[in-house]
Amino acid sequence: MNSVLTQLQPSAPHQNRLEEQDELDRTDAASWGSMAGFGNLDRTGGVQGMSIPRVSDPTSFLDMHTDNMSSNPDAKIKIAHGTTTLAFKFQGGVIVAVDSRATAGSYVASGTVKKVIEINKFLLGTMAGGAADCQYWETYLGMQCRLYELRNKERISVAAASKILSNIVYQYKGMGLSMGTMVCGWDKTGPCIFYVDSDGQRLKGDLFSVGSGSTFAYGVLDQGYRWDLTDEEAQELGRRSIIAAGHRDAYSGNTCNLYHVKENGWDFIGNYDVNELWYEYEGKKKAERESQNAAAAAGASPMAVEP
Amino acid sequence: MALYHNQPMAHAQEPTAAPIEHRFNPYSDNGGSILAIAGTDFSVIAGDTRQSEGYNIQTRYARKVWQLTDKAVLATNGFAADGNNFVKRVKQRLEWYEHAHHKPMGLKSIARMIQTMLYGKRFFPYYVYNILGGIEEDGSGAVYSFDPVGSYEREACRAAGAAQSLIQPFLDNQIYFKNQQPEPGSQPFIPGNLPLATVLSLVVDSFTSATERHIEVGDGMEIYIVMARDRTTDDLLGEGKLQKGMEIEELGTLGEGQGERTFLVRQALKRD
Amino acid sequence: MVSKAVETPNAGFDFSNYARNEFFGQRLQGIPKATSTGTTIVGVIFGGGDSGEEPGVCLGADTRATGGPIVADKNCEKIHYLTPQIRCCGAGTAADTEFVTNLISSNLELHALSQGRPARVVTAMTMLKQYLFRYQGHVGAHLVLGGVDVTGPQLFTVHAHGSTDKLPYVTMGSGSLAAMAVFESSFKENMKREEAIALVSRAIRSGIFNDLGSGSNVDVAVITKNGTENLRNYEMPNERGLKSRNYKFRRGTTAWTKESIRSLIVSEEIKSTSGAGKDQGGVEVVPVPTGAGAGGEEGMEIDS
Amino acid sequence: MECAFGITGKDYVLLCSDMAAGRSIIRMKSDENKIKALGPHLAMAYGGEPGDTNNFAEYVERNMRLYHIRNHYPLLPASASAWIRRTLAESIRSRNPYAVNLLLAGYDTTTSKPHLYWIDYLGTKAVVPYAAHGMGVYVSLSTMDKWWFNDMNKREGVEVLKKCIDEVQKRITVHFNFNCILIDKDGIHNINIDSQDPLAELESESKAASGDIVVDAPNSPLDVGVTA
Amino acid sequence: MENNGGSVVAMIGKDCVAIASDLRLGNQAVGIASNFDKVFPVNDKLYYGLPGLATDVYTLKEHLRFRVNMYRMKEEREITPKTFTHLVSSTLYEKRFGPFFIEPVVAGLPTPTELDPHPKPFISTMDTIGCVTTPKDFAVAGTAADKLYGVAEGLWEPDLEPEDLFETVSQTLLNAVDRDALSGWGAVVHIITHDKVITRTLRARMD
Repeated sequence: MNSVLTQLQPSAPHQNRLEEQDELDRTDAASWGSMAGFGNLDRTGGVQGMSIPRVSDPTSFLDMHTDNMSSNPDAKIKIAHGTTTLAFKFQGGVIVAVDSRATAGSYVASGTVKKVIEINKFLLGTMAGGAADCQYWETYLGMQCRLYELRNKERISVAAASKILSNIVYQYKGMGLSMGTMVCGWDKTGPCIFYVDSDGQRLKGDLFSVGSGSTFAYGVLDQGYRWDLTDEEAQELGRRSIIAAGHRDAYSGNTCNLYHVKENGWDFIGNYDVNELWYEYEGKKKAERESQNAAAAAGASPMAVEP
Repeated sequence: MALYHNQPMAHAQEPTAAPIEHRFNPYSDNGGSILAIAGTDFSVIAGDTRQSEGYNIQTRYARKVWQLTDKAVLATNGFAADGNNFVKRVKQRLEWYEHAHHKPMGLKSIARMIQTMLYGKRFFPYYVYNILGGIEEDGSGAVYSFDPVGSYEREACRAAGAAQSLIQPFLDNQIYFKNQQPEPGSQPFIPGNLPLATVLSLVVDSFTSATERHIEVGDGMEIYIVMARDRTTDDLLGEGKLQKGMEIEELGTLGEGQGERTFLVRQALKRD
Repeated sequence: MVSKAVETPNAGFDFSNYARNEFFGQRLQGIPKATSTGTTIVGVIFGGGDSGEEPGVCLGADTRATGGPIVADKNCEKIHYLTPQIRCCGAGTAADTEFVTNLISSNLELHALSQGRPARVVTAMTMLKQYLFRYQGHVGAHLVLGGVDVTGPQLFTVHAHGSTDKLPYVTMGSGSLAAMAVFESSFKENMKREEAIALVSRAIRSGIFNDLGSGSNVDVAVITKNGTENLRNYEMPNERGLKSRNYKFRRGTTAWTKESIRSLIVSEEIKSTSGAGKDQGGVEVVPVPTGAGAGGEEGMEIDS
Repeated sequence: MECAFGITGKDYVLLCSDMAAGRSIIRMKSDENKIKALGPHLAMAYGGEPGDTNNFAEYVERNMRLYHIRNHYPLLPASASAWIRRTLAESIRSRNPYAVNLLLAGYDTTTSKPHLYWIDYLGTKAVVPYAAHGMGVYVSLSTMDKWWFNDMNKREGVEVLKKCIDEVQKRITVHFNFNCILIDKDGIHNINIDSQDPLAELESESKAASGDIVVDAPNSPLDVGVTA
Repeated sequence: MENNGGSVVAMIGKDCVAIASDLRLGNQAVGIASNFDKVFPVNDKLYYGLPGLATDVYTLKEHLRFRVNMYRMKEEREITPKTFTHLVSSTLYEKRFGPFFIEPVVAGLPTPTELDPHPKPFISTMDTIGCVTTPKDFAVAGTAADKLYGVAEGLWEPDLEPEDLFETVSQTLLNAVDRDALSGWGAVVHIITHDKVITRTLRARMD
């Protein structure tokens, strides 16, 4: 109970998996008594074994019935995906910007998804890949971080938090979890970003973008990024990059949520409609051009692209 | 307990006792559709009552919407067997909770519990789309929607099931006023504060439209209306407030009751 | 260099896209699903014997066409014309039933002209089965063929692979079991015409209500040696009621960025008439007597 | 693994392509020219299945040349794009299709407008102000979305192109060398996109040429510039 | 179909018809062009839309242009909406076993003739192999077809005047394509009346 390992670890997810097939079989504290209603968490706050189908190959079973790894797009059980998320460090802290679209096949299942998960006042996690995987494990991470605080009387570092998450998902490697997340925060070492995915990869870095639209976000982000951006410039760059990705990528868009992590915790900067901003940017571009032209006082005919 | 020796696949690939079908398929799709819309002090949760498989109607009356507590109603859609079982388990957990805490679980907590219950079967998912509607602690109407493995969010309206792609864009337009410019000089639209009568007629029209164009939707519909405590019921029970062919009944309180009231409106849909 | 894709081929199917689409199926996406008529179609022979009525054939069909689970057409026609006294109900791939019956109809017409007598139902049946057999079931037409010729009333089913049956009462399509249940329990030989229509429409209704692939209205056709009576939408048990709201938008609801108007009026000339004696204030009108034209619009004379 | 860009400006169009060629994981050549001049004011950047690419490019080039010889004037960009699209659309229906994606860039001397077409191996054609094929689609389209604007002058256009190339170099694991051309009213010009000031040469050339040499656009020789 | 995306909707009003399409041309998830109009005129009062695989849009459009011009030359009159529908239908069925990935939508106002002085507005749609349906209210096709069916079934009202029809068809299209990842990126609406054709580009979502 007190060993560091058991604290950092969920109580082994695979232990007794086959015996504990049925969550109803468990007459554990999680099901009734004072812990009733806390889902499949056990007394220590760990996760109890998840139910696995009694088949020889549960992974291919899952693959067959869900469109999880996009290996089987026609599967009945559609799990929401598609995303653009980004985070970068600069002199003023960390900017986290995400879109809000979730798609099931080509159907836009939601345009109001919160893809930034507020783990605690100093930690943010982003959501790309399976929505449930990110939501669930990052909420769980929030609990672990709180436990850490209670045990150690100090906030957990971003590195340690991301490591907990990474260790959890690594144990499920190959089972079909799909998650690409950035754990962002501010700790003793200053602003910090870790990229963690369901393969178990965990990378520390200054600038990341994750999701189907990430390449488009990079295209704007890289070209506008400097360490010494002002807060406003940095926020604008984050926003602009999400708009760029929302525009080009069919599976990203709707709105942009923007967060800024500073020394005393994160601030929610705002929620912006991708479309309204896109028209605003186009309008600005045109207006700038016109004022330039007016300055040059040269009446050039606009280039017409063939209808 | 060690980090590395416990490879997940090691367990999974062990031969099991019972002979296993080569392609084990425990899922079916039973059609139908559900939707929920939240108002300022009420919440409407509706579903059709047809249950089908392939081109066959299994029953013209299968419930998809369930009253959980005095302020929470859950609609399930997808694979009916999973759905029914899931509702049963949710109810059981709610019962346990009430025994332990001597109060019914709040809506927000039910939503979180549903997430953990769904995610507990992440590797053997319930093929169920859930929508939870009801009244929040603060008296506002709320709708929570879930995917089969438990990701969820609170929304003002949501359609799910076979006809979700037919109904949802219609609701976007009529509930969220998407793509509509406000009249010059008037206030911008605020979604989520439509009067109950409007919401009800939109629900009815959504289902009649879906019945026209989707073969798996029809037979009848059940609309649950959860009202915050002390809210007037004149706009529902008043003379001539209900459309022709609608039947209404009030569902009694499940526990001691805190003033929330739940009504059930039934209406027939086309049966072809 | 002139394209094969743009040339008009002479006749028959054109396979020029086939190889490409095969490749699509593997690489890019599934082949889109064609509209199908999930359909209930039926036919019975009636009359003759001691009914005292003209023997004939009564055919029936529902009117729903589906693409997957979506209703593509709520009121389509599934009873196709072949000759004045032969009709054919189609189930299966909608385009195939449409084009196969059209083709055979035209061949029957030519046949009738060359032979100098109306084609028989068996001839139609043979033409259909030979055509369908040639395509080995790839032309997805499942048919109920009925008509009256010199040999009396005839009723057949033709399957997509080319097999046929000759029976006094038949059903086809996804609702065939529901409809056959009605026939098996209530079919009688030598029914009266009205009885036959009632039975057919009951069978179709059974398909409409119990089979998801069938729906909407009942179409009936009654063929006797005196001719064919087409009872299109004989019953309409599934009319959509009034919507509970009116969804007309306020003008100006939709934002648009660009408009171009192409006027189709090259020149316009307005001749002022006083229009049924209506006084148009401020306009001095010289009434033009229009007289009663082809329509002879009485009561529209102009005051002089 | 390839990458091509096209960008239109006020009175010119830029076309840029990587120069890698190889088999499987091996790069056999890093200075292969994958832009072909199809006429005095027309060129295309092509990529796709090795073998198909060169053969198709030459097939198009010869046909454009033939048209020029027969009619004494070259096919205008719009017509050329229609012909190329049709050729690809027919080829995809044949037993041996050309798997070639291309960007077609041209300058219409009759209207003094630049044209750019995005065409893929299926015969899909899009008329676009700027476009990319290959790796560039994923990382640099948004770069162009952000920095491209109407009626850019040459310097501005080259700036945008440099940003795109920079982005590719930064984010794509393979290293690319690029070659680049610019088509304007005077025809096709080679641009050294890697140099500090890619337009310097072109500008000094046109300064020197201004006044005395008028480029006879329609009949200028076909082997201008880029075809190796 | 899903390769390039795109959707078309047509609706009948009072002495008018409307046909509208989105403007997206995509390459799977990536948007390539936002100016890809899928609706083309046949003559003054007859338009048609071709949602589907973009290469087939061009090929079929050119093919139909050829066929309509031949018809015009042979018959010395304009083709009617109904005849045009059958022309498209048989063109598609000819390729029954190697279809074009296109689901055409036709919308037109037939010109009054002596036999039929008050012809009704006409719309029709076909599946990829040419099965015609001629609805009395609206016709939809493309990747957002199911969404369009739902919205149109809810919003359509009979006997709309041209300006009202514009609102209804625009709202239908915009809200449907917003729920479809593969359609959108702009929209254009054509309202065909007896004396003019109004074409409007909508301020649609660009994500």
